[in-house]
Amino acid sequence: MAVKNILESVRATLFEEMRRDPRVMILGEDVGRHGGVFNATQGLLDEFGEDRVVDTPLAESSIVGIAIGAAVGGLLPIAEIQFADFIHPAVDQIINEAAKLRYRSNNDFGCPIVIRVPYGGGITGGLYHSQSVEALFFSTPGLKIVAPTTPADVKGLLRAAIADPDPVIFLEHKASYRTIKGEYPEGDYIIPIGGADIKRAGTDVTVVSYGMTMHYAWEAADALAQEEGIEVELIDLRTLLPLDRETIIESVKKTGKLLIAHEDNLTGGVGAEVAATVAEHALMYLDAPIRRIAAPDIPATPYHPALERAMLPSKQQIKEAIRELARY
Amino acid sequence: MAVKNILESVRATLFEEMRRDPRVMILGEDVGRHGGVFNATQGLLDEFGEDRVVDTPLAESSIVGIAIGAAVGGLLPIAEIQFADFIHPAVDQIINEAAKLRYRSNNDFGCPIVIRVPYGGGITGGLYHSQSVEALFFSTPGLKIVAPTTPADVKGLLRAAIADPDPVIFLEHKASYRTIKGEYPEGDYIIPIGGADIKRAGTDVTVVSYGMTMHYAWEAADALAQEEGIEVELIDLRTLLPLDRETIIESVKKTGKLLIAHEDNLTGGVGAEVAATVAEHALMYLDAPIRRIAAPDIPATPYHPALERAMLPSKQQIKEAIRELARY
Amino acid sequence: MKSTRNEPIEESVAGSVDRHTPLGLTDADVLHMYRTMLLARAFDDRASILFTQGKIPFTVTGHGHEAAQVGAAKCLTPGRDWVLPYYRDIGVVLMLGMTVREIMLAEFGKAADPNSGGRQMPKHWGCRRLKIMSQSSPVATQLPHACGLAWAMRVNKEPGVVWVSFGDGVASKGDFHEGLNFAGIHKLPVIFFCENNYYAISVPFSKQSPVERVSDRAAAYGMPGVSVDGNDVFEVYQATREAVERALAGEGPTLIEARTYRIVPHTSNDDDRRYRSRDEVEMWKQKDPIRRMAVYLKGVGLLDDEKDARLRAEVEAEVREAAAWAEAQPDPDPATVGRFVYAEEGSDGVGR
Amino acid sequence: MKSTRNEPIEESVAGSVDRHTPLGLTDADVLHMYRTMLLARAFDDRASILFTQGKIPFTVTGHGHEAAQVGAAKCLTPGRDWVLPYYRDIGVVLMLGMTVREIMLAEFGKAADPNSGGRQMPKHWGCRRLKIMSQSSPVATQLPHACGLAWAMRVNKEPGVVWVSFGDGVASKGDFHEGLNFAGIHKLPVIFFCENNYYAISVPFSKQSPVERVSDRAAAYGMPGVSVDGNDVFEVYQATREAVERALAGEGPTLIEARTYRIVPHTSNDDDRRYRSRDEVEMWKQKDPIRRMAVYLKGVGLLDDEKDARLRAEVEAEVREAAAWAEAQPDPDPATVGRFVYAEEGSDGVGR
Ligand SMILES: Cc1ncc(C[n+]2csc(CCOP(=O)(O)OP(=O)(O)O)c2C)c(N)n1
Ligand SMILES: Cc1ncc(C[n+]2csc(CCOP(=O)(O)OP(=O)(O)O)c2C)c(N)n1
Ligand SMILES: [Mg+2]
Ligand SMILES: [Mg+2]
Repeated sequence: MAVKNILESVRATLFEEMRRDPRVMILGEDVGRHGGVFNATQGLLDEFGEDRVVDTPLAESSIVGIAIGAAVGGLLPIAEIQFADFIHPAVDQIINEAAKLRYRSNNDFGCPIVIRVPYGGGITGGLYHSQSVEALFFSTPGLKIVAPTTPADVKGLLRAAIADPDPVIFLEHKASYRTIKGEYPEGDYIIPIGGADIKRAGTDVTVVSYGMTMHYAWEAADALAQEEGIEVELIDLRTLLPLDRETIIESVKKTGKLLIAHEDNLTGGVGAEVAATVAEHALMYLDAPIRRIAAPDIPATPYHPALERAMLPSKQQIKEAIRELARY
Repeated sequence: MAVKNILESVRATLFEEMRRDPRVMILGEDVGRHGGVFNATQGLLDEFGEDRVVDTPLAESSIVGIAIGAAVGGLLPIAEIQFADFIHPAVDQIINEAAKLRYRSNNDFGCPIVIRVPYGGGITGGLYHSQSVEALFFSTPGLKIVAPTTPADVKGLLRAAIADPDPVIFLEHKASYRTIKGEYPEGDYIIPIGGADIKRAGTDVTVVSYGMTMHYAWEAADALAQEEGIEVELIDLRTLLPLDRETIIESVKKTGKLLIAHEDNLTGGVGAEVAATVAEHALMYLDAPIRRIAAPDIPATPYHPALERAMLPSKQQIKEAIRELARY
Repeated sequence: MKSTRNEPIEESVAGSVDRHTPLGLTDADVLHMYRTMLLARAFDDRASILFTQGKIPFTVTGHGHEAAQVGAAKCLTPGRDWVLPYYRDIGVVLMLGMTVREIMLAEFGKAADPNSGGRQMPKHWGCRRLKIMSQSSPVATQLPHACGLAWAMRVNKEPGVVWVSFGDGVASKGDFHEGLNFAGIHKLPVIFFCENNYYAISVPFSKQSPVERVSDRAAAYGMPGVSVDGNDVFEVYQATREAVERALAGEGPTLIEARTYRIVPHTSNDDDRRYRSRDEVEMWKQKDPIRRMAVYLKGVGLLDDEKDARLRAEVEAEVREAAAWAEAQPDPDPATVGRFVYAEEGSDGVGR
Repeated sequence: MKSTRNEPIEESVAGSVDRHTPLGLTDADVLHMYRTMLLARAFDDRASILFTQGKIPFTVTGHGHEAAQVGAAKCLTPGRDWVLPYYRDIGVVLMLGMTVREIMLAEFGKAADPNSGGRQMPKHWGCRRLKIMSQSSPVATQLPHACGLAWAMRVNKEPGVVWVSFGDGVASKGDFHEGLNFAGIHKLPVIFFCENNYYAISVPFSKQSPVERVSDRAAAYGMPGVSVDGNDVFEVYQATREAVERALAGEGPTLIEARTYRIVPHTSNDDDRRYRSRDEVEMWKQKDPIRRMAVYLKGVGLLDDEKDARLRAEVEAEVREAAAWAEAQPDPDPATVGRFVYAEEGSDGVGR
């Protein structure tokens, strides 16, 4: 198997899918001639031409709106929003249109679009090139939200997203693009949307995470196992919506301890729903209060690295929280 | 004291505030000559003129954007979004601009705007005239979200919102406009933003709610006290953001049982954060699993009354859940 | 193409000059168009009565827009063209082949309503069979959809045009700009059809637009803009046909403004006395497009009072029958409220 | 006002005709403008070096836009007018009175950066003292803000104009449309200043716009639109001054397009060889507005090589000194990361 980083996995999967199915198209800012500001679409224009790789004007609402129309017209559009921070002008098209099209038409129309969204901090991007936007869409039935963390998950879930008959927001953590490497499965590898992945089995503490934070949690868990014999069960949500409640509940029933860690800010984050789910369906199995680690409730990651570090959840924080839970 | 309904309270407060402070202005669709599609601004244009009561074009992003600029220019704008369902085009201006202006400028600029938003179902408004949008903004530090339920709370909190140096989303439940009546306090009555209100003290079960659902919970609680001697402590959140975590935690420490009820759909709703807060900070006081009653995870309230009823949380549901918790 | 305000009926349609034959319209065509206008009006009158009777919770109608709608829709080819009509466009969907019974089902929000199965307000059109894309309430969002549909048709080498309509209020919105801009850049076969009735609910056109005509905005998007008397079915037909021909010839989009008037309140919830004078409304009632069409047809000998009365009785009966029938149809089953949030297993998958 | 593409330098500024005096600009004015252009350029050159040295994580510069910026800003009155400059506009903020040291603090994201205290990327301007409204990264949002500021000035009977700038890419966005529309309807004293450098990152103007000039869009908003050679400081000055005069006279907004070129990559993260030819960039380097201004000043006898060298050495020294100074200033205190999400107790309350 080839080893690729996250970015290479995105790009390779796009190539494969566009070769496989002529209905797949890409649209967004700088996705064509430039190949995308992160290079995720490099080479696609040359191979697939201007009909299928569209450099749009700087106008996010229409990028998603055009994708919706093209999907109804029979194509399988993948819209790129250059940075998650710029998805807000498209919220109406995403929430009121894409997510409601099937429901409002009583299944007469569907909306098979994928919206690729580079997100997250840790790249000195400041307030507007670092945001986590999953909470913004997490309360939207009709949408699916996917946030893969490994190159294999990227391939499997991007293929599933493209094949999905409903709109999927595909979150790519920018800090992982070049730092996270792993095996890139060949061929028809696909991962169904909707299932969390147990990245590490364990009996002492359940840790639920996703995105870059999942990698920090993974490192923390491995270190704690080696250094202190604490066995963490690490659940990578991978799909945020629909949430795989069963896997979480089953794990907590086993461990009795729950830590949720994500980079998005605390209040109203995905972690709240995970905690609520357990407090409803596995409360009597809990041996300790649920813990959440998240960014503080500030508008976004500030620019200066000293401020950015103070804001983002760290491996160290996660390690300490796990340790406290294990000892509780 | 005069008795007013919710709508009359909104209107009367707007009159008082505009008389009191010449900086207060109103802008939005149909707010002037028409007086608003719900009549909330009727008469204002006549008294305060076109400088202060502005019929805008049909363009929500600019309604909020203009309000932001006017606020920086020294006015105190109240923007009306005609229905919550149409706030989505303004999400960029609200989340990326209004909510971040103070933080990004390191306190050099503030954004004292109020966004009045009629929301909620139960008025046969169908998918796009019934939405609850609080979850959409609930993960946005820098914003405040207020959702008063009684005419007195409306006055007190609308005055506080106008006086607030930061952007406030002021949610008015449409189904309450004419159905909920109560005393309208004269004079300088004001309620600080950020505090929940214990609408009913009790020892058996804590019920946390807001909006129309709070009224159903109130009726359910009164009925249960009378019929079955179950004493509910009913917390009306009133302010959703910042969330008054202390009041919730204190109450649960006393009752050991928690039900959260809201009309917004379950996943990612305000109720998730309330549940998570208790699971973190009062877990060991809980004598029963936390319960949530919310709309099912569907895109919004369908139009036909039979479907709408099937979707909205009811007094009966709340009553049963309280009873089950009390007996747990 | 005239771009002035509508003239009084007498001047513009009196006399007996045949205007339809030169446009390629047969006598049968214009009679069918007239009948469809009558049907739309009769339907909307009935809907208003059903609302007053408390039989339906809400309605929105196209009173006054019938010529604009029927004239434009006559240029479309059902099954070939994608159509994105807005909530006033009963005349459009009737021309495309949606039946009175079907529309009446939506009015009652019945389970069998083909538009939404009772999930959306009435007149929120959508019907795959007729290539009517499902419409929401938030306005202007459909303009970028029209561009996406046109892109797909181009890529898939499918013939046809995309026709999308909207009110004057919509010309203020960001999505209007973004949609027309994209269509202009790529010369997409889209016809942007604005039914300018001079009000967005209560806000008069002068408070929405710094320019006199919606069509004045077309130049900003490198496309032709035409304003027509929207109460004159032939002016609308001619402008739309030219736009369809341009689109089919690969010459790109057109913005058409049909200047008309809503002679009733905005919806069943509205009271228009708050924001406009009775004189103004009366003045426009004199220009009622249905009256104008009748005067024309009589002038050219295609209609007489007796035939007119028969037609009106016919459509009235059709509408009454449909209302009674629809009222008796099953309501949506509350148990279905959770269905089709996502595609269901075993449904026909992608694209549906 | 010419509206053609920029001419080669030789034709447009050679000779020794005095162009500034007739415009009411003194010799001191034009020398100050030239010095500010040099300062902006020197600053941006230094910022690029600091990035290459790894001393700052990112930079974005105004290389090539200096004439447009300085010519426009010369028409503004600091403290009276509200200004909403975009990330390339170092020339504008220098003219308004932001100091090189202050800007350098932002480049390093230092605690004392007056724009954001190191919270935003550099060049994201904001300074209440200078009436520069805080700017974000999402583009176009500032256009409605400009309208709101103008509304407040009108209501409060404060004299002055609102000047808001943006790139050609922004003309595609919904907020551009909504902002210009509102300003047009109410004849607000706003100057919309577009620095058209023919690219939105890599997307060429032809893929963003169906019309040749951004100013072609002004008519849709009932306002004058002018295109000027953005590399000619006097053309920009004249057009802006006229717009300011119109605005002050209550005649409403103007859309100005200054046609220029970014002679460097989009930002320090960009590689422009991916999307444009070296020939094209070279061609535009020949039209460098600073060279053109120098040629002009020499032509009219206000500058010679020696004085030019002295000025350049001066600004270079100023920029170097500021960089060294700023680098040594305190970083933001991590403990402050949670401050000013909301107004703090005891702060000066509403409006701040
Ligand atoms: C985005 C959005 N904002 C507000 C509304 C509420 N609303 C419904 S119709 C309407 C006026 C539309 O006017 P116009 O476009 O002129 O169409 P008309 O009804 O006059 O035919 C408004 C404001 C809406 N549907 N969508
Ligand atoms: C809403 C939004 N989408 C995308 C971006 C990313 N982005 C930053 S600058 C830019 C191009 C801007 O081009 P233009 O307006 O022409 O200004 P220029 O940089 O050429 O001066 C883009 C796409 C953004 N900042 N905001
Ligand atoms: Mg209208
Ligand atoms: Mg540009």
